[in-house]
Amino acid sequence: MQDTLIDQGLNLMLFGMGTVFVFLTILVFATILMSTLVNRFTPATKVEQAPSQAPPIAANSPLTVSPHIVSAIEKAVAAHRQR
Amino acid sequence: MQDTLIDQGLNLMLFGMGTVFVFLTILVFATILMSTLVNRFTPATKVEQAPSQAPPIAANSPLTVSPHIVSAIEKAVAAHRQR
Amino acid sequence: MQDTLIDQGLNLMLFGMGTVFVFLTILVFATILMSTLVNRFTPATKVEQAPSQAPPIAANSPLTVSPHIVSAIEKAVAAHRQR
Amino acid sequence: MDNVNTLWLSSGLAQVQAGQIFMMMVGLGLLFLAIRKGFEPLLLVPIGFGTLLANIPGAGFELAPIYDAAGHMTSPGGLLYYIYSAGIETGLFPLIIFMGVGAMTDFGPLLANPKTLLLGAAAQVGIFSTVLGAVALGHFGILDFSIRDAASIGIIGGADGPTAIFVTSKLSPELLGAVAVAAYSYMALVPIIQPPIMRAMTTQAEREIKMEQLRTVSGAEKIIFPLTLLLLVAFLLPDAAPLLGMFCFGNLMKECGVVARLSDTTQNALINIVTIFLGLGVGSKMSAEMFLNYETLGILGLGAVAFCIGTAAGVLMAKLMNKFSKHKINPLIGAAGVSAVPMAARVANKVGLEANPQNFLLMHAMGPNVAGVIGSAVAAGVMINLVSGM
Amino acid sequence: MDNVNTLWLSSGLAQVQAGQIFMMMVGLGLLFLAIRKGFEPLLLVPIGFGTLLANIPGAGFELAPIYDAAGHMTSPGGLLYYIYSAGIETGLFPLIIFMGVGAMTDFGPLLANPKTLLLGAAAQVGIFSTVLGAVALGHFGILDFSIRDAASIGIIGGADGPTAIFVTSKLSPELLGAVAVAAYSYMALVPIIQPPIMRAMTTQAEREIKMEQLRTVSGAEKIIFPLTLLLLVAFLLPDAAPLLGMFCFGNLMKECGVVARLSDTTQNALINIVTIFLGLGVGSKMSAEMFLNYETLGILGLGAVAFCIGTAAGVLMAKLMNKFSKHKINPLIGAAGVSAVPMAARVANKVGLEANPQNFLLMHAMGPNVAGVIGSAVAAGVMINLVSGM
Amino acid sequence: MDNVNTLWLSSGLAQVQAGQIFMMMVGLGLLFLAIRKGFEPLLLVPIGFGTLLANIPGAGFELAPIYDAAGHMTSPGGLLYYIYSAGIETGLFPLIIFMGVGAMTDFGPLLANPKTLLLGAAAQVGIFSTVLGAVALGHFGILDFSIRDAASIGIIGGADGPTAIFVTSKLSPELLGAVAVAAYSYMALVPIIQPPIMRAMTTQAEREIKMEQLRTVSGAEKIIFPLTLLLLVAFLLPDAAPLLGMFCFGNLMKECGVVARLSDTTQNALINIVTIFLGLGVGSKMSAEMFLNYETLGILGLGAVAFCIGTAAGVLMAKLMNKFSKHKINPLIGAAGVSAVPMAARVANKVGLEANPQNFLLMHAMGPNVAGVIGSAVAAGVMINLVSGM
Ligand code: NA
Ligand code: NA
Ligand code: NA
Repeated sequence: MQDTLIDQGLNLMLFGMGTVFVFLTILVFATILMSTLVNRFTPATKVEQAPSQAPPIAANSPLTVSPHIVSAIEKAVAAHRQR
Repeated sequence: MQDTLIDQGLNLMLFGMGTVFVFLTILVFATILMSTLVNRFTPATKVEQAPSQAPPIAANSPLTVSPHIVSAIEKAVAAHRQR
Repeated sequence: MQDTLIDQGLNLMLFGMGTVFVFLTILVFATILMSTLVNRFTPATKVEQAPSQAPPIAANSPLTVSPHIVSAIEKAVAAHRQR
Repeated sequence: MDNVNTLWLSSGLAQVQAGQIFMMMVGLGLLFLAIRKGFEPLLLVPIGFGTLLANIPGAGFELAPIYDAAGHMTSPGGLLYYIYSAGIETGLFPLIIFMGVGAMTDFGPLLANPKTLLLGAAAQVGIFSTVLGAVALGHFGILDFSIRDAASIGIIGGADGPTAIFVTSKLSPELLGAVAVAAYSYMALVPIIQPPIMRAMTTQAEREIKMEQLRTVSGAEKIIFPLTLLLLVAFLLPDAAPLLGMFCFGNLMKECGVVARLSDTTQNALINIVTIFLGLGVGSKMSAEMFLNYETLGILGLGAVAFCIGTAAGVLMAKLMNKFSKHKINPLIGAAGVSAVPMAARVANKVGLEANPQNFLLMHAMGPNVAGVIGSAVAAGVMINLVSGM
Repeated sequence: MDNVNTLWLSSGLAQVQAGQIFMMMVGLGLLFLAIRKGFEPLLLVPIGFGTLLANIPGAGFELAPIYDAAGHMTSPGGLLYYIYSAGIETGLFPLIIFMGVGAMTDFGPLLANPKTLLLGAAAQVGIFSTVLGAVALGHFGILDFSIRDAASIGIIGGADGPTAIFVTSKLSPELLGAVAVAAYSYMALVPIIQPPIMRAMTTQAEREIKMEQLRTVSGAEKIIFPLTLLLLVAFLLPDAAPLLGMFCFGNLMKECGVVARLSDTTQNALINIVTIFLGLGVGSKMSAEMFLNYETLGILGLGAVAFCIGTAAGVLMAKLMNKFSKHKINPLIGAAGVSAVPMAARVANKVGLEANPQNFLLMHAMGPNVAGVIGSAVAAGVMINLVSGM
Repeated sequence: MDNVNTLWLSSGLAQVQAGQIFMMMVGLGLLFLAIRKGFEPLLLVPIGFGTLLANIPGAGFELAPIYDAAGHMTSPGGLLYYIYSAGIETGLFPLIIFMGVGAMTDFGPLLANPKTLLLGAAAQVGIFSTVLGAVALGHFGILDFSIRDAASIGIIGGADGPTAIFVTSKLSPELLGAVAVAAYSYMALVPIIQPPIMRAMTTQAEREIKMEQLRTVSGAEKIIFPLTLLLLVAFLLPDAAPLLGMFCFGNLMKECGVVARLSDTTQNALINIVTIFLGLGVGSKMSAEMFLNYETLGILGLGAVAFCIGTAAGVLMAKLMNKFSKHKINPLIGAAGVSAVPMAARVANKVGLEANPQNFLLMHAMGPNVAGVIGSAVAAGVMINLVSGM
C-alpha cells in the first residue's frame, strides 16, 4: 500500500477497533447461547449428576497439590502433634 | 533386503519376539542372581548396617518435600493452632 | 605470544592472583562503604520505616510457598483434625 | 606488561561508553521501582537486572555465537542472546506465559454477566487512538515512527505485558525494551492513573450504583467457554489464535479438573521459569542505541495517554450501556476493561467503596478485567495481520 | 475496503477446508473422552487441544520459520513446529517422560517374584502379531502400510504411550497422530477391553488361585536392579538403551535415596512440563491429510486387536508357567503384562476379587505390569534396529 | 539368518571395546561413591549414570544428528549430544546453576565482617599454583598439557563445580569429564583433606581464638550488596560477569523479597532440572579416549594439591591478618575460603570445636566460604581472559 502514514493509522484504527467490537459482540451472544444450552441440557440430569460431576471440579484446588505432598503434610502434622 | 512385505513382517515377528523372550529370560536369571548376591552379602552386615542404611531409603519420601516446605507446613500448623 | 609454557604459567599466576587480590580488596572497601552509607541513611527513617520495610523481607520464606499450597495445608490440617 | 595491558583493555573502565553508564542507571532505576515501589516486580526485577547485564562493557551477554566454515563453534554466544533468540524472537515465552495466565484466570464473573465483554472491547480504544498519536508524530516528522512502530506502541494501551511483548517482538523488535518497560510501569501505576479519570467521568450517583449479585456459574459452562472462544477465534480471527489459543488451553487445563497436576505446574514452576528468562531477554534489548533517544520519551508519553484513553473509554461504554439496559452497570467497572489483571478491578472496587462503603464491585469488575485480556489479544491479532499487509 | 478484504481473506471462514473442520471435531471428541470419560486425560487433553490448534485455518501453528539468504529470520515459526522439532523429532520428550516414569516406578513386586518378567514378555506377542496383521493389509494392497508403518502400528500393543511415540516418530512420523491417539485411547479402555478376554481364557478355579505373599525386598536390591537392567541392555540390546537407560536412571534416582530433590522434580515439575508439550506436539501431526484416511481406521482396528492378543498371551503364559512350577500364579495377573501401568494391574485385581472376594492380586499384578514396560521397550529397540536394516 | 547377524552385530557384546568396559566401571564407581559414600550425590549420580550411558557400545547417546543436503534430518542425534551442545557448550547450564546457587546464598556473615573476603582471595592461591604445576608437567614433557589445559586444571582448586565446568567447557572441553569428577570428588573429600592441614598450620592457642559475635545485617545491605558486586565486576573485570552476574541476580531475587515465587522456583524446580542435565552432559565427555590416559591421573593428583594449597593459603592469610588487626580471626576459618559451600565452613567449625568445645565458628566461617565462591569466579574470569590472549 502506498498510503501515507496517517492513512495507514486511520485504517488501523477503523478496522482494528471495528474488529474488536464485532468480535467481542459476537462473543457476547455466543457466550449467552452457550450458557443457555449448557444449563438447559444439564438441569435435567442435574439432580443426579450434580453431585457426581461437582466433585471433580470442586476437587480441583486440593488436587493441584500432588498426593505425596499431602501425605507429607499429614506426616508433618502427625509429627508436630507428638512433640 | 528385497524380501516381500510379508517376509519382512514374519522376520520381525520371529526375531523380535525371540529377542524379547531371550532378553527377559536372561533378566529373570540376572535378577535372581543379583538378589541372591545382595542378600548374601548384606545379611552379615545387616544387623549393624540395617539401621544405618535403612534411614536414607526410608527417609526418601519425606525428603522429596524440600525442607523449606516442611518448615512452612509447621508454621501453618502452628498458625492454625493459634486460631 | 611466543612465550614458553612456563612463562605463560608464571604470567597467569602473577596477574591472575594479583587481580583476585586487588579485586577482592576493592570489594572489601566497597562493601564497608556500602554498609556505612546504607546504615547512615536508613537509621533516620528506620524508626518508622523499619516495620514497614521489614515485613516484605521477613515474609520472604513463608511466601516462597505459594498461597494455594498454604490453603491446601490448612485444609489438610482441618481434615486431619476431623478424623 | 602485556598482561596488564590485556587486563586493562578488557576492563569495563577502559571500554565503557556514556550510554552504557546511563542505561545501567536506568536498570538500577527499574530495580528501585520494582523493589521499593512494588512496580510489577515479577517482570521488572528480571528486566532491570537484564538491563544491567546487557550494558556491562565487554561482557558480551548479547553476542551471537560464532561458527567457523566447518560449522564448529569457535565462540559461544552470550546468555541473553540465547534467551532472546530461543524464547522471544520465536514468540515462545510470551505464549507460554499466556498459557499460565489462562490457567490462573477465572472466567466465572464474565460468564455470569457476558455483556461486560463490551467494556473490555471499549477499553481497547486506548490502543488504537495511541496508534493514531504515534503515526501523527511520525507523519509530521517529530519522531521516527513507522506504522509497525505505531502498532507496537499502541499495544501498551492493552495493559497486558505478554501481549505487548509478543506484538513488539514481531513488528518492531528494536522498540521491545521501551515498550515492555512502559507497559509494565503503567500497569503498576494503574492505582494512580485511573482514579482521577474515573472520578472525573462519573457522577456520585453513578458511582453509587449497586449491581445485582452475580449468578452462580456451573462447572460445565467454565469448561465449554474456552472452547467456544477458541472456535470463534479459529473461524473469525486466526491471527489472534496463538495468544488466545494458549490462553484458552491454560484455562481449559484449570477448569476441566482432570489434569490438575499439569495445571499446577503451568501456574507455578513453568510460568516462573519463563518469567525469569522473558524478563532477562527483554533486558537484552535495553541498549543505549535502542533506548536512549527521543522515541523512547515519545513511547513513554504515548503509553500514558493510551492508559488514560482506555480507562475513559471503558467508563463511557458502561454509561452508554446503561442507557439501553435496565440492569444497571456501575460505570466504574468499565475502567477495569483495560485489563491489568487484577489491579484494575481492585481500583474499581476501591473507588466504588469511597462512594458507597457498602458497595463491593470487585467481582463485578473481574468480568471486564478478563474481557480486557481477550480484547487486547484480539487487537494484537488484527494489528499483526493488517500491519503485515501494509 | 482493501482492509476488509485482507481481514476476510485471513479469516478462518474464508480459508477453512472440510478436513480441518472434521479434525477439529476429532479434537473436540478427544477432549470429551478425556474430560468426561476420563480417558488418559494427562495426554489426551493436550493432544486434543493440539489437534484444535493445528487445524485452525491460517493460524500457522505448524509452520517452520523462514530465513533469508543472510540467515536472518524473516518469519518466526509456529509454536507447534518448535515443540515438534525440538522435542519429538529429536526423541527428547519421550525419553524425559520415560525418566519420570522410571522415577515413579516401584520394582519391589517384580523383584519379589522375578519370573513374572516372563508374563511381561508374553504380552508383547500383541505387538508382533499386529505387525503381521499390518503387513498383511499392506501386502494385499488393502491399506498402504510399509514395514516401518507396521512396526509403528504394532507398538500400540505395547500399551505404553512414550514408547509408542518414540518408535513412531523415528519410523513413521506421519502416523504419529493416529498411533498416539490409539495407544492412549486403548490404554484408557483397558478396564473394558481386558475383562471379557480374561474371563474367557480362564476357569473359575484358576481365577480363584491365591498367591503366596510377596517377600520383602531390600533397599539394596532396588538400587542395584536398575543398574543390572542397564548393563544387560548395554551388552545385549543397545538399541533399547535410550528408552531403558532413561527409565533406569529415573528409577535409580528414586531408589538411591540421596538425590531426593532431583527425583522429586523429575516426578513433578519436569514430567508435567514435558507432558504438556509432548501432547501439543503430537497434536501438530493431527492434520486432515495424515489422519483422515482409511489407514487411520486400520490403525485403530489393529490397535484394538493388539491389546486383545497381548492380554490373551499374558494369560496363556501364566497358565503355561503353572504347568512347570509349584508356586502357582493366578493367570489373571498375566493380563497385566501389557503394561498400561497401573490400570491393567487394577483390572486384574478387580476381576480376581469377583472370583474370590478375599483374593487381593494388586501387588502380584504390579510385577508383570512393570515387566510389560520393560518388554515393550525391548520390543521397541529390536524393531527400530531390524526395520532400519530392511 | 541375516536378522540374527544384524542383531548380533548391533549387540553390545559384538562392539564393545576394553575402554568402554573400563569407563563403565568408572561410572559404577562414581555411583558407588555418590550413593554409598555420600560424595556430592546431586552431581555425581547424574555424572556417573551419564558415564554409563555414554559408554554403551553402539547406543549412540553422544552422536550428532545427521542432515541431508536439503536440510532434512536423516538421523536424530543422541540425548547426551543435545544436552551437551545446548547446555554445556553454550555455557547456559553452569550459569543457570550459578543463579540458583546465588538464590541459596546468604551474604549476611560476609557483610558483617567484610575483611573475610581476603580469606576467600587467599585460598585462590590453590588455583594458580596448580596452574604452575600443570605447566611444569607440560613443559618438561611429562604430560601433554597446554596453557588452556593448565588453567582448566587449576580451577579445580576453586572447589566450585559450576565454575570448573564453565571454565573447562570454554578452554579444554576434552578435559571436562576428568576436571568435573575431580572437582566434585575433592569437594566431597573436604572433611578428610582439610583437617590435617588446618591442624598442622595452627597452634592450639590459635585454634582456640574466640571471635566476636557478628553484628546484625540489615535487609537493605543484603539487597544492595549483589548490586555493588555486579557494578564492580562490570567496571573492573567483565570477563567474570557471566558467572558473577547470574550469581548476583539469583541473590537479588532472594533478598529483595518481592519476587519470592521466582526465587523459589530458581532454588528448586529450575536448579534441579538443570542439575540433572548438567550431570548427564558432563558424563557424555567421560569417554575412554578422553579419560583413560595419564593426563587424567595428573589432573586428579594436581586437583588434590590444589585443595591442599588453597586450604593452607587461607589459614596463612588469616594468621597474617591477625598481625595487623586487633579484632582477631580464628585462622581455622581461613580454610573455608576454598568455598565448597557449606562443607568447608562446617569443617572449620568442627576443628574449632575440638580445640574449644565452646567455640562455634560456623557463622564466622560462612563469610570466607561465600567469599571463596566470588574469589574463584574472579579467578575464572581472569584466566579465560588471559589464556584466550596467549
Ligand atoms: Na487489555
Ligand atoms: Na508394554
Ligand atoms: Na572457590
